Amino acid sequence: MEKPDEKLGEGFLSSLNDFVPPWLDLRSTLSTGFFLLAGFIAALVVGWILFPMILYSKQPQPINFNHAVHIDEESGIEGETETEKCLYCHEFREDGSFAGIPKIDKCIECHDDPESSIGETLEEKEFLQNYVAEEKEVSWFSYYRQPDCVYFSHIAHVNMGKQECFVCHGDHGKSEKIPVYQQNRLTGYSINIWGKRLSGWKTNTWDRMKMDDCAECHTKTGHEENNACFVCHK
Amino acid sequence: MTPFSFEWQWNIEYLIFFGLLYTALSIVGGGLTFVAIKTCLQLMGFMRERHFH
Amino acid sequence: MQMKRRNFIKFLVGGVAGIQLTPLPWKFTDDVAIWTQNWPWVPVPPVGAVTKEKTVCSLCRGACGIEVRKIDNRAVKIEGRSDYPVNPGGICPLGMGGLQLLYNESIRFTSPMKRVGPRGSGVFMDISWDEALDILSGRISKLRKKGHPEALAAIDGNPNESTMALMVERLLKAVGSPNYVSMPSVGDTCSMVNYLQQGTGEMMAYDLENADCILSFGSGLLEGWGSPGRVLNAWGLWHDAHAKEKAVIIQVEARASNTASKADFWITPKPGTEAALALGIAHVLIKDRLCNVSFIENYCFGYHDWKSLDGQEHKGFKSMVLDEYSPQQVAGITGLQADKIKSLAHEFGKAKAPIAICGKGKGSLNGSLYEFMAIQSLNALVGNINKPGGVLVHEAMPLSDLQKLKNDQISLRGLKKQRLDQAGTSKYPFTNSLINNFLDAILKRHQSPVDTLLVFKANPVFTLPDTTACYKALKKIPFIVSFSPFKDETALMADLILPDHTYLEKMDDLVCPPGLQYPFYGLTKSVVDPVYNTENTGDAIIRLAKKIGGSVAESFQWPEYEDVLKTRASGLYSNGKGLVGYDASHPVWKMQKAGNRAAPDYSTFEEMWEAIKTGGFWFTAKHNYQNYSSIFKTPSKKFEFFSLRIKSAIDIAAKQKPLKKVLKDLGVAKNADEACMPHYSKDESSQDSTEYPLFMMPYEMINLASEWAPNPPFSNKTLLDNQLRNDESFTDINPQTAKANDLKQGDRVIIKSLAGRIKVRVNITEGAMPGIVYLPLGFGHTAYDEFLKGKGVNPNDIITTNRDPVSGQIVWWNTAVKLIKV
Amino acid sequence: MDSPILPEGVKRCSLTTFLILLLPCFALLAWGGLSAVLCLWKGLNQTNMSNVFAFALWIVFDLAVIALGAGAFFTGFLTYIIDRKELKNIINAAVIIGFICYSGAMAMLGIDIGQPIRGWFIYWHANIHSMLVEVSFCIGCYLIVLIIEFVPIIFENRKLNEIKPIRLIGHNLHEIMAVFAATGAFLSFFHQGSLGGMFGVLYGRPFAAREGFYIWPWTFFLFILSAIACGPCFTILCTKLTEFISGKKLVPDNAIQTLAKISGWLLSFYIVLKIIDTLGWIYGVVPRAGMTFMDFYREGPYGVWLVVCEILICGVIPAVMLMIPRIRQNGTWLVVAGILNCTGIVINRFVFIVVTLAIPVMPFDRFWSYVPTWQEWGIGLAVLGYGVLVYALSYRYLPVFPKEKELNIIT
Amino acid sequence: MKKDHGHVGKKYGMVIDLDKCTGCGTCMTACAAENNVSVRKDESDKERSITWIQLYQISNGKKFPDTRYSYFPRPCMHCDEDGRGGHHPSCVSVCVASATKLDPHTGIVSQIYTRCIGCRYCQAACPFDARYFNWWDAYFPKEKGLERYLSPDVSPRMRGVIEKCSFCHHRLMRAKNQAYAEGRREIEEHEYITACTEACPVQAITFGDLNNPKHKVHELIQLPTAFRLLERLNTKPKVYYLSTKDWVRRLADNYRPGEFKRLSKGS
Repeated sequence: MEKPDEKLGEGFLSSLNDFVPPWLDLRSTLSTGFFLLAGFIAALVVGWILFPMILYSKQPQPINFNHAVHIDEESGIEGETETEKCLYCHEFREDGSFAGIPKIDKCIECHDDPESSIGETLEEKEFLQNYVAEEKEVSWFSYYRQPDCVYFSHIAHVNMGKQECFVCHGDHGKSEKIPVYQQNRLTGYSINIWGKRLSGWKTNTWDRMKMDDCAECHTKTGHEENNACFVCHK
Repeated sequence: MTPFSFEWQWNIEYLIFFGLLYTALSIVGGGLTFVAIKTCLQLMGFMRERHFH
Repeated sequence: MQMKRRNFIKFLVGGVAGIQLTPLPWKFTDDVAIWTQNWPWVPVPPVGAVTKEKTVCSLCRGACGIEVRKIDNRAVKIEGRSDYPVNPGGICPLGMGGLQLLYNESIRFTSPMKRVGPRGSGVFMDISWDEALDILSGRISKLRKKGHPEALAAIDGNPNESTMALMVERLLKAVGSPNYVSMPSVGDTCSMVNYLQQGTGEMMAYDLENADCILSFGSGLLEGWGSPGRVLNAWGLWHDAHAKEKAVIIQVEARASNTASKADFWITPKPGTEAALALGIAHVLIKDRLCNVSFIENYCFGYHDWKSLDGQEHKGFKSMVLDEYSPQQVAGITGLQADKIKSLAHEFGKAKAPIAICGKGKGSLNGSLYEFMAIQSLNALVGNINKPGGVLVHEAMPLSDLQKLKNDQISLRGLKKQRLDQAGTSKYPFTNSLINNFLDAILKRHQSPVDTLLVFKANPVFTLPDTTACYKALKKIPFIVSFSPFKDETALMADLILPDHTYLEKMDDLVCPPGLQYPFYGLTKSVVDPVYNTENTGDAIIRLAKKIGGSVAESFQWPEYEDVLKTRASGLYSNGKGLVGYDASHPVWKMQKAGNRAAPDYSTFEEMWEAIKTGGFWFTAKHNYQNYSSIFKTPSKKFEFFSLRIKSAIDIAAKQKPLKKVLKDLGVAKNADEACMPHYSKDESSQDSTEYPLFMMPYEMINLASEWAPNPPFSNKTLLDNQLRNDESFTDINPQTAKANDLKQGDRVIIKSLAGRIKVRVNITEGAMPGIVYLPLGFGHTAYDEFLKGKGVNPNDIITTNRDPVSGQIVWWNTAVKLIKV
Repeated sequence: MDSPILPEGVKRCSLTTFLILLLPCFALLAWGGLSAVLCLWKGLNQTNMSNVFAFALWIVFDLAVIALGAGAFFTGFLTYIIDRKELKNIINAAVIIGFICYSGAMAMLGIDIGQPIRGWFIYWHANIHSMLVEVSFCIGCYLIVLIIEFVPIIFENRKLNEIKPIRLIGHNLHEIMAVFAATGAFLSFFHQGSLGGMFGVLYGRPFAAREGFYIWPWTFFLFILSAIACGPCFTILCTKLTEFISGKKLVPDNAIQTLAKISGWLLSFYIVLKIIDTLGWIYGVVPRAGMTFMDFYREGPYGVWLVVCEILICGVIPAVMLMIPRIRQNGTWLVVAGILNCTGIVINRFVFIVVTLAIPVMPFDRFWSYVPTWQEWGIGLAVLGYGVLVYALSYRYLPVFPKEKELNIIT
Repeated sequence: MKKDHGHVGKKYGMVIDLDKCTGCGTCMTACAAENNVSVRKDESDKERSITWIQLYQISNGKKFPDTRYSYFPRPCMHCDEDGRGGHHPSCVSVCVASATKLDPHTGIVSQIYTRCIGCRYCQAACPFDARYFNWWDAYFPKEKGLERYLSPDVSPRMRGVIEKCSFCHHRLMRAKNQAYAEGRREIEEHEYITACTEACPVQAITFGDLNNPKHKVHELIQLPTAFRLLERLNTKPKVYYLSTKDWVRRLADNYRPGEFKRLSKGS
């Protein structure tokens, strides 16, 4: 009980006592305050720093993909608009469904010769060697895959709704390095869907892709009828 | 549900229902806060505690 | 101490307050909720590109067109297809559930296997295809070396007309065994009737869609008879609210089946007396002049009494019917009212295009020869043969023959041995194979005359009446090889498994679906890559033959099975009338009636073959109506009420033994003249009425697979809980029967016959005829997985097999039984 | 052994005896705990509920328990709002019983729903048209209120009361208890009514359905009435049972008599309305649905005896008994009347739930039967065990009955 | 019915011709296959097995040989708002978590499995027993590999939630996607039909927009033989039945003595 520094503190306290009204029990108030605050701060650390670290697993993509190079004005995919360029690889099938991350066949359309690379990066050579040459699919992690219960029609948004890709995907299409894939251990959601900003504040449309965000946009753009449950749920 | 939820509708039914709910919750919450503050003040000696018995 | 605890509590209070201001509690609450929405053990079907593959369903012989929806290489749904002639869009519930047979690993063989456990235990060991074929070819070669090639036998469930059946038969012949036994089917009886009465051994071709009166003798039009997709579609046409003239459907059946319930008239003769009813109707048709006199007089034989070349007087159909089958007499036999028979005959006789159709239930099991003849005679009486809306007569499918067999000395000697089943002898002069005789022959001898049995697309241990006998016989056979892709009861008894692909993984042909009114050739294809290490049995046979070597290998010179199919199909091309494309707005039955003039939609054989491979079908809608002077190939060149072929068979046999003995061997109870005509005679088994006062009728349901293919689990959803409850199936009995046996709804009861006993529960229903005990076919599997195994009982277990006269086929529709309350 | 924490000046049995007496409760809780684990781990297939009997034993328990727990809010209402001073002697018991009933019901609901982890969706994604949402909100809030009402009683424990902050919180809470009691009364009022509405609005189920006026305010008030008619009786029964077991007089007669009298009048009022309601239903809703009264009482175990039992034997008779002072002043008759009263309301809740679902509406549908599994009984009875345990602990360690000392002077 | 940009909203509905229906069960199988409905070992436990469309066998109750059976295929009725009292469908108004809703633009009653908390109040509310609770987790054991036929169009359900017929809503979305790919906003009548409609081998089921006079269903529901189940409960089903048989029609609702009006003179 009797620790030296506490004694020291006691001396300090007693000197302080001169300045406070006599009915205020300074010692017990301060000690109570100290422990309350300690608990409070510890909780903040746990909640804001430790918890997210534990919650998300990190998986690097099997190989880097440079989006910027592929849509480069000079050397990249040709196209009048950005959307058109995106759609070159992330295409629509005939039935209107969205192909998502392209299969290796799509890559081979351009990178047809495993021996000769188009660019000069080491990554491309590696890609040609490991995947193109063997016609092996790259096991990409998808940052934007919605859970199984969600039906999302890209064509309705891109072709009919004239939405730009960045509205939901941000500047992913201009990135030179694809980020590490972070997955929520509990839900299996990618951090890009919900988790980038734990505070819940959202500054960009692509910060979060939960149901409320979809609905918010539908409402804003006058498509409230698309907030009917079955439009997005299956 | 709060008025910030997209499912919220600004109509009379919602206002009555959630109005009553939040009123009840605020009364309860208010009562608890009152007791908490009062207790704190009493503990710190700002207020005299009344004695029962 | 006190202080510490209090401080800790303060710390906790601060922590609890603080944690509220972090995302932890809120996100955690949300995330665990999301976790429940994405439970890792709930499957997530992978997304992918949607494609659709067209093929033909071959779960039964119906050959309905199907379209398989795929996600990448995964089949996810089977749908009917509308660009297909047989079934415009609809299929049956079993076909709909086909993917559960493709993807259910617990009911499939995933690789060739050899038995390691005791027989029937289902314990096998994976082996390679080469090893498996080596084992079998070694065994066959050994038999041949020993000079007993006939000890190789095959039970084949492939339809007689199919290329696979030819392949199997060819293999046996090449090896040198006559013992090729096919599973009985209604086709056997139909083609026998057509052979005897019309001279061609073709299938019945009913122009149902154009008919306006259907008199069905127990045919389960709604229970899966014929091509289910086609017949059900016809049913829809008949009942279309917009149709100008609705067809009248008359169902003759002793049970309120769906067909009977939905028919316009439901007639309930005692089971087994249908022939008498048909002849009773014939009596009224003749007497009330409702016959087509010109057809009868010009194109029929044996209607009137006649005199043979040897001067002997013979009774004709007319006088036999008039003498013995008056409505009153028939009423006595069938238990119907005479007036009802009369009005029924008038309904039939006055229709413009009436058809009397035969084939009980799904029509997968054989029928009774004389009954079918009597029914076909009705069609002849009203002259509705080879006319639109009638029974059409076709030439054989224009498929090419395979190259001639090469036989060495061993095989020639083997082929000279008598068939074990005595088919084709004077006892069964018109029958191709008799599986029950075959099994009897094995049972009777001390040592099995069959050394190696090959089983193709058949599950006799389950589907044959009197399963116990079958099981015993199979147990005696030293070596059984199953080519089944499924772990069926028979396959579990096998020593070697050479698993076939399932129908969605293989190419095979389907020829002439039962009842269809136009020549049709269907081709299945591999819509998904084979899921397991299986092989098309056609290819396996070719490889096997090559391994056996010698003349056997020479008989199978094709590189692969598709070449065999192509060889056969080349005849379709040279026939020059067929179409491989189809426009749903011109159904074949309309095209045919309108006198189709369309030229073939291909110009070379290769083009035709490719079109068949993608589309899955070839058909011809050109038909030569009437043309009576040349279609009948009987000795009299006419439709024969009195079959001269039976007569000559009797005459020939009578040269060696007394006529009485001949008739007795044939199983005919009447005199020699009547033996040549359709007639009714009381069944032998119906005599033991004190010990076994009731009759058991097995029946078939459209939503319960009762043939070789197992039941897809989806169908279990469609079964009512008074058909199956937990693991118990029900017997339908009339309240009267229930009362007489002191039974209440749901009671458990033992049904006992001479062949065995089974335990079921009782469903009391007015849909059952008093005195009859009904049991559905398709329950009571002892193989497969929990969706099928041990559910209900198999009526085949207690069927006492009698023999149908002349054909020698099994009589499965009236087993004398008794009920014992449990 | 635990004497320092027992209330002052009262006699309690030894801790060992106490624990032995509570053994059945622990057994029930263990049984219930096992059942709960099974139901949560494996799912509701552990029960015999089905697509036909979507609501079953647990909901019957829930509704019954909530009706019986109505004593808390109603006594609170009488004590704090109407200011019936004599009821202060029984209010603690009423609050504890209420707390037990509501928390038990909530716990049972937590297991009853298929996705307990998503239970908060009711609050977050509420469909305000659903009566069950109203019920959940009110029960949820009211449970908070009950906890607030219960806490000062706990804080009155001798040992706890020595700690200053706790004592202060307890006192301060007590001081503004009227506010909470009023809120509680308001909330309970709504959910008791909504519970009736919950079934009245099932217009696809003619057995339960009421229309227009007959849902609001009729059924609504009918349910409130029935709850406040039996709640006080249940409180009386519980105190009587405590008195019987402890062999002491705990509550002055005037408190009991006030409650019994009010209960009697409310019950008689309720029963009159219920009879009118039944007649209105027989001649209104039922024929409109194309059915007859007897269609609902023909099948299986559901005969007309249910109606007779609910309205006559367990309605009219206890109502009359409780209204006549001479009868209700007799301890035995009071208990009999109380039991009948509570039974009647429980039957009413049972009928509203099980018969509603058991009677097929489609003419070609058939009757199904339902027998609960041991898991269902386990959880239902665990609430009983939990209740007895909490009540016994409270009685032992807390000054539940303020007059106990006065009425039982230890000599 | 809601006006949407000046034109009447869609109201998808179904007409089932009971005289044509043969009780074959293909609709049930097709539905289960289309919608990833789990099949359990014991499907004879009808109280707990899941059948979004269910065949009810009915009988005219007469003695042999006058007995007749017929069938009522019963999908979800997709009840509508009541014009009179403004009811929502009986299940929708009771759902606590807004997991089931009536879409005014299609008339389809949705069921969101991930929202459902499994309270089963909607089951209690539905007089047609069209709602099914997942008493077990979906049964697709790994060793069987049956999950390989699952369609990605419909999300498999977890245990503890309600599921029901959705009028194959995903087929509507599929048709819309196809239309969008072809640059159309509207879809044709034949482009969106349910799996059961498509599968019915006797064409007893017709599906379409009840509000659209060009659709066949619109014409069929005007027929004198058209009726609905339990019409007097006023749940406004969007599933209609056709039958000329009085005994069948009589079983569609609870009639009091003398109340039923015969359509034909015969039985």
